[in-house]
Amino acid sequence: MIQNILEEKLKPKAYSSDIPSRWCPGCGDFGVTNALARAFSTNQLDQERTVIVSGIGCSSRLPLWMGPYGFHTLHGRALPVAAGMKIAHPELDILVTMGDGDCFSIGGNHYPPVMRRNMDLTAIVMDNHTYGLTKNQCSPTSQVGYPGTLSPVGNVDEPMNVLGLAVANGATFVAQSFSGKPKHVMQMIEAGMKHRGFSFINVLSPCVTFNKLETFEYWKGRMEEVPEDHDTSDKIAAWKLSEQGMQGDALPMGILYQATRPTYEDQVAMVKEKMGSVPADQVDMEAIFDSIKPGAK
Amino acid sequence: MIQNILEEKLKPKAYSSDIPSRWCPGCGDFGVTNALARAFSTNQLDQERTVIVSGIGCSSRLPLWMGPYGFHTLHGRALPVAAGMKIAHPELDILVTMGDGDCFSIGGNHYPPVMRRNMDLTAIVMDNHTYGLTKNQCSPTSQVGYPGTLSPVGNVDEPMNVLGLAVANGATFVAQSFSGKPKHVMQMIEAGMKHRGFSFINVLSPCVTFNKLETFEYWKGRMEEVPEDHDTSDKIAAWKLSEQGMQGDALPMGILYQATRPTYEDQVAMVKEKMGSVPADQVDMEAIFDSIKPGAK
Amino acid sequence: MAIDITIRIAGEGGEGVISSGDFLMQSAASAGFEVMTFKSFPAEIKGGYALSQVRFSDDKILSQGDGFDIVVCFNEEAYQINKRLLTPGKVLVYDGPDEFEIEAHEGVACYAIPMSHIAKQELKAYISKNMVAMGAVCELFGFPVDSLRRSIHDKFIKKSQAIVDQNYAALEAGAAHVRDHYGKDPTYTFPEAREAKDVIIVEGNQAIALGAMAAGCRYLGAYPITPATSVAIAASKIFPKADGYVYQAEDEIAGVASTVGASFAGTKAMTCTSGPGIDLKSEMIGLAAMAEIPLVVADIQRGGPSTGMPTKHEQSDLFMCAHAVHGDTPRAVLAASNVEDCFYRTIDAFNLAEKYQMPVFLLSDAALSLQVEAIPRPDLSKIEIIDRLRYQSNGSEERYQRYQLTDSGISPMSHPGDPGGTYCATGLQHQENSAPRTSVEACITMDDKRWRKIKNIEDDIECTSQGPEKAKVGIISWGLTQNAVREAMARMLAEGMEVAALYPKLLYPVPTKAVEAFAARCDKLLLPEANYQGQFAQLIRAATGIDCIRQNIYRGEPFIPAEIVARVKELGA
Amino acid sequence: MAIDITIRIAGEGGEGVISSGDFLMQSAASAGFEVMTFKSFPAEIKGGYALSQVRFSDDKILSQGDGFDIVVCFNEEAYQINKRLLTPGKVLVYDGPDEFEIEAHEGVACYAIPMSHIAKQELKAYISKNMVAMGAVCELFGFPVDSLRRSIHDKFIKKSQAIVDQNYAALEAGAAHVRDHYGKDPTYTFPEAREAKDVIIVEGNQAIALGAMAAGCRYLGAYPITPATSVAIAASKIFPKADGYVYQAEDEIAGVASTVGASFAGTKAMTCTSGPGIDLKSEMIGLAAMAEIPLVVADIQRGGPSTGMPTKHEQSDLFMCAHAVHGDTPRAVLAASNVEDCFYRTIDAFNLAEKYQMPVFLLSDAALSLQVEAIPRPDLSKIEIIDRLRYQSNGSEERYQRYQLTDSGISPMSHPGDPGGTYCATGLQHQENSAPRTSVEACITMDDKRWRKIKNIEDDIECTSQGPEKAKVGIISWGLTQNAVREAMARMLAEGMEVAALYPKLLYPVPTKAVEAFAARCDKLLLPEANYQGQFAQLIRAATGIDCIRQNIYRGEPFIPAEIVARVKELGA
Ligand SMILES: Cc1ncc(C[n+]2csc(CCOP(=O)(O)OP(=O)(O)O)c2C)c(N)n1
Ligand SMILES: Cc1ncc(C[n+]2csc(CCOP(=O)(O)OP(=O)(O)O)c2C)c(N)n1
Ligand code: SF4
Ligand code: SF4
Ligand SMILES: [Mg+2]
Ligand SMILES: [Mg+2]
Repeated sequence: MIQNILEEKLKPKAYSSDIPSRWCPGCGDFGVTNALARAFSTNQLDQERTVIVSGIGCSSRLPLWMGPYGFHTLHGRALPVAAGMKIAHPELDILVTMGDGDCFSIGGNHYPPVMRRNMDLTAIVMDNHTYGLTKNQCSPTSQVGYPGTLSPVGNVDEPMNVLGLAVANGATFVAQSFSGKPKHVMQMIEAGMKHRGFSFINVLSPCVTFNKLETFEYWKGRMEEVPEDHDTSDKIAAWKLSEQGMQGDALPMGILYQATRPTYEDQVAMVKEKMGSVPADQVDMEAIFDSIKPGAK
Repeated sequence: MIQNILEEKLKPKAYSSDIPSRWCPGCGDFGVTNALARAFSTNQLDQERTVIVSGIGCSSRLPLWMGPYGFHTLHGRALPVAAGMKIAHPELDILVTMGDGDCFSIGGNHYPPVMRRNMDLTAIVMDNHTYGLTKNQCSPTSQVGYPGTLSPVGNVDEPMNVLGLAVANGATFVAQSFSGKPKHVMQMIEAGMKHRGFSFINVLSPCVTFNKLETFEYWKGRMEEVPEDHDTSDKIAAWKLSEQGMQGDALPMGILYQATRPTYEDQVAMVKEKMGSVPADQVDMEAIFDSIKPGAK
Repeated sequence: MAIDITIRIAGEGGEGVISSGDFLMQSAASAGFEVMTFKSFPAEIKGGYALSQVRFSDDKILSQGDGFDIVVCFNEEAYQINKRLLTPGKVLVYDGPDEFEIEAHEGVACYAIPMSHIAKQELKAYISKNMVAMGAVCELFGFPVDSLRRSIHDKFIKKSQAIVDQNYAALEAGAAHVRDHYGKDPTYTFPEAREAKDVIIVEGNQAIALGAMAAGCRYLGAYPITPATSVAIAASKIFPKADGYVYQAEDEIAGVASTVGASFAGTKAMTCTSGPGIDLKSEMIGLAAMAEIPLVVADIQRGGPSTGMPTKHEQSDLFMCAHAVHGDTPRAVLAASNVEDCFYRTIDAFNLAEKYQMPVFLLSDAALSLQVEAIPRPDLSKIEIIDRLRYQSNGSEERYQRYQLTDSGISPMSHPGDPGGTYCATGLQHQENSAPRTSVEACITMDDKRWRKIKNIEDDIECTSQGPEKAKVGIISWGLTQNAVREAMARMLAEGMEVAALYPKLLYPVPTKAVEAFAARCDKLLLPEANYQGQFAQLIRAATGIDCIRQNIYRGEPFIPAEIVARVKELGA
Repeated sequence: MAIDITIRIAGEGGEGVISSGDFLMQSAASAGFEVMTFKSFPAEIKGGYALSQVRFSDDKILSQGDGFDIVVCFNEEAYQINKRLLTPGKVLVYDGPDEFEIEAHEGVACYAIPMSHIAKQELKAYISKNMVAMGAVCELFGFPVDSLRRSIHDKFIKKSQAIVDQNYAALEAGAAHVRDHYGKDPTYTFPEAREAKDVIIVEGNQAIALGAMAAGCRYLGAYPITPATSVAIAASKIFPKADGYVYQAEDEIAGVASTVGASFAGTKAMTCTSGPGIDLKSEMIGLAAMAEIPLVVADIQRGGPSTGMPTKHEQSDLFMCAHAVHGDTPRAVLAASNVEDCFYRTIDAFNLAEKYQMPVFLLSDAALSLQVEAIPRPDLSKIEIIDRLRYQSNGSEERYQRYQLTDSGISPMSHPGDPGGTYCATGLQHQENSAPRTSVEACITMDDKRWRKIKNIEDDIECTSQGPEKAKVGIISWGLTQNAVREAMARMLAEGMEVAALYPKLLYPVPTKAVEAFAARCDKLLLPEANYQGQFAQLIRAATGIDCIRQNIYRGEPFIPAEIVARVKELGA
């Protein structure tokens, strides 16, 4: 019986909540959800010590359907919510799942600092090159000409090179995947979760309802595994690979960049140590009061 | 008499307002102000068709002391205010003057889109590697260890590579200067204003009151003119130069990157043309009503 | 014979519920009827219960009514949700008899139309299920099928003639089923089409964009958010025709910031959003107030708090619009109650913003945003448009005083490009020439100036009332709730009840004189509003001391006339 | 002899005005006196008129008083600004006789001390000008120079003994000048130093950080902004000593977002900011209300609107704190009136936030943020600390209901790491198990639940009053204004006037019972507050219908007791 329960825990299904998912049939985000559940299952993740934080968007509904603790926050604000959570509770495993509008448009002020600070978070963007939940406006990753509802003659903006910017902003793990290849997505998530420091995984994830151009088919033919000889420790090489992807017909799939440097949590621990930290409940308030008595130095 | 007035207009002094400036004596921002006035003067700028937009900070007080139209907006919001102004009034020359906290921290969601969209604005950051007006907190450009008042054991964050990020975000003119070399600042501003598209000029500008490390002296010894043979059309070369500057002892001075692509105003004009635009006051509202009559197609 | 029929179509989102309603509405309007729609669906893109309701009438339609006369249920969930409303005299049309079973409903005519079956088996196109249902409806109630066919043609001909034909076939299959099994329904019959009136068919949010255009607005900066996006979409289709532009900004802050920038430079400009967006925009709205820059902010309210219920009706952003933004920040708040109002109140909003050089909120809501009505074609020659007071240099050397202290508090404004008009706008406390200043005198004179401007703002916007000079109960309402009140009033006055109603358009500053005068007419005051806290009731009490009896609903749906009538009766009118 | 002396130091910012006041305060507190400071300076870093004032007394000091007894003017501007206050009995010490000329002031003892000259010429260190002035002050009024020397030593010894000696020399030079030219001033004399009381010397914002620490707060996420930054600075010096952290975020939104994240995960957490920051944070504050996450938000108010006057006093953020955030968003607002209050009200704020799992605002302001007082050392054993109600799994397989409907409306909360406690918090309308839901029933029950929680919140926070059971005038005040009222009350009661005062700490929800009971005691009610709109007066009227006579100032400075007394007298008490 106990054996059964344990075995049950190992299956991906055990990592779902009992809230039924509500995406359009065929939505690319299902692939990501399944990959996530499989990654959890493979690692026998303790879902009670794991939090999935998201913003607002179709994709950001993900934590509602998943078994771990979750926080479906506000549009664009998943990363800073996760940052505070991680600083205060470094013992938690925290994943952050976002949409492209969520992370790169309204949330665009929040990924650079967590990347630069190398917070130990795993961020997954379900990038469908559109705003799904608000019914099809251009996102920063939409192609030129994309028929967003607020672009009467089609998108006029160059799309954003999100992989290159992640490298430039200091993320220490930068990868791309495609929800049409759930096994690859799973591998990237596993690698990202294993990585100490900020992991950024951009998953191309078709919006079957609105994005009639970039379908599963379309992307399938355009994904290209990162070459074997690519040096993942070389920022410039990673940047070049990302720029090449912007041409549209050789979208890199795999790890573009990976590096090691102290995490923000390491820094926080160092600050506390330097300041002589004691456990939270053992603080000596009287000593603090003594230090501000009249005549105290 | 008229002759006198004209000649007067040519002098930099004519580009000041009658509001007395209120920076600490010796503040680096004076150098930027003077360079700006000289650039205006050299180009005999029509200050009645020019707007200087700023955020909030010591540096952002600049438009208050200058002669053109000005808008001292909110902390971090100078660029989107300027963007709307430029879209609605492409005939205006618009400069945007900001501080490092203003542009790169709270304003960090606003420079990527205007760079990517290549709006024809000239942005000048007075980068003192600290928050002057709020009395010395770390900014995204502060050095590791910098004694910001909210960093009890000194700054723990890697500083941001603002030049590299400007290139990565799609600015079509990226330069750096130093307020200890006002003539160079003036040259960069002139070149930036002449450039069609988004110009980003980072000016290292000492905060003599709080930043006791990065003084005029300190920076003077560390600035290095961009090499003659540097190819300003090469993004990767620009990126490398910027990374090299992050080592701290060869801060590039000059134009790192320059490119030509359509400005956002060009795109807006194209959209209007495609939609059969007429002048604002000649619109045929009746035709619009006709199009939504019952049975209209 | 005068008709007044409401058809509700209910089913799963994505099955053509909404488009069916739209076709019915379009064709009825073409056939010369008055129309008004009501729609409700979940925030998710697909699935979930969706409802589209169309009311048709010969006379002006005041509200969505109390419910429906005819309900068309596309699936069992729709039936389960609506069955309790099937009182005698109503008609049920449903996907039967095989898809699901229905209970016995006394006095209710029930028509089983195998919509799914016909679509799947006969037409081999499940997607045309809704057209089968519409065909049945036309046949049952004599709905003008020609105009329905015309609407369908116009919509689908862009795709292909084949698709048009497929839809025609589905219509015909539904009609045939009725002919074969039932014949005409005896209770409800549409009269012949008559000549179309001189109306335009407009959706709530579209009316805001049209009103803005008519007011001279040529810039809209916004970030998408339900249920406000469609204001921007409508504007994006018309502004660029007149040298204007709609800018999709990176976030709400940039949306409003760019709007303030455009207005500073001389272009009438607006932003639109819903509650969460106002939260984010509020700092910039305060800057517009301080720097005295005209700004129109349309807030299409949704269910709160927080992300709340993005597609649901609620009137709970009034407190925020009246009191958000730190400091003593002058502003005005207007609310639209129906589609026509969306047009005219938007113009009012621009007029107030321009006249007083300050931010003005225009409130609408999720239900009104989608409401479609055939409204009289606006007579542009009768609409007053106010522009900001402009500075004219007299050529002297005197420095321009942007914030000149005047009796009205209004100071002439210059735009970049104006000779002699240079100044630097700022959100810091300042003196007349715009230089920052925090002296005691500067604070007092400038605060006084900014508030002096709107001392008499109440006089700018008419506040209408209805009913006898003396009433037992007086109803004060705002926004969409006014529609339910209007219809309730029509019924109650017809019954001879002593009841009156006040219909404020300007909500804040509270129209104190109008409220006090109205209160003097009534023994009791009732204030129905769709929020928890009684927000307008509290603002009225704060401003006048008058305490209204409150009727608050917070269920994600608008008021219906019947509940207003019931409450007024309880109060003894 | 009991003393009560106020010394004002005025001059150009950057000339040591503020530090002189701090030294006087520190040394007076060490010498066993009660002390309270008041400071005011421009937002610019250097230059502009600055003022630092210290009140010394044997007894508890209630407010900053009506003005000064002794003014030390470092330059002519300072003299020009203060000269109209030089009424008979006051003392002027100034940088004379050569730097600038003074007018004749009847009954005012004027001492010309050539501070600049001595500093420049004798000491060759212009920077020690303020110490010359302090030396003169000590000598003139018998101020305990030993304790001043000690304070100077402790501050500067970190730099070098030479700097200490330079300051000593300046002190002595100033004293010598007085000895040579004037001797002791006859009007004001400090008594001997006595034993120091069991006090701590705390600045307003520092007290908030200490209160947070005592309440168990271990996380503060914020973005710098005047005048709130010093809360975060004080916290950054103590939180990390107890495994806590202060996070300087990239902007205000991230500051509060990270705080909500930390609190969700189980750490008591706060953010601090000033008005513009609340504007930006408001959306996230709404999320905390909807997702029911405890959150404390300290708002250190400054002069508004917009960027306004960052370093000036105003009480104009109350409307915002009560009503900002779209939707019907429950929250509470507390205000601190003095330094001790900053400590205890912060603890109250955490207790309410934790008890009700919702956002709680704590209001302070620019003047109070800088106010330094010697306050009784808090007795931690007497302070009640409330923690959130925690979920305890009973090990069964039942799914945890995060938003369980309870009688109190409060639902047990789990933290990541708690077995059996997984759920997904959301800002969408939801049902008990936290799944999003927009049914009519979900809306109603959940809105009711969230508001039910705080139905009796008034009972949690005592609302004190003062004065006779029946009074001609009752004064209701809040925040820093309460200090001026307390001192005014002491004077008026001493005069035998029939006046009472109510001192609410909880401002919103309005403590209706306390206000109504107080109103019943008083013939007239007066509500002085430092804002234009009469914000608390309006909230009280909205909640109770009671209309207070309003006394509003909006000049960037706090009330002084005399103007309250004058107004009460006008009202006939
Ligand atoms: C503050 C705020 N602004 C706007 C919205 C409306 N909104 C919800 S989701 C969304 C964008 C969705 O796009 P994306 O992030 O790419 O997610 P997707 O739906 O495509 O997965 C927007 C604009 C919101 N909920 N809150
Ligand atoms: C919304 C908001 N947040 C914070 C502030 C406070 N503030 C004013 S200036 C400033 C930073 C100044 O640093 P920087 O932009 O580098 O300009 P500098 O003063 O160094 O020139 C801050 C945090 C503000 N005015 N508004
Ligand atoms: S709208 Fe697009 S992104 Fe959203 S659920 Fe449907 S397919 Fe997925
Ligand atoms: S504080 Fe620094 S940046 Fe600000 S005016 Fe002074 S020197 Fe310049
Ligand atoms: Mg998307
Ligand atoms: Mg700076």
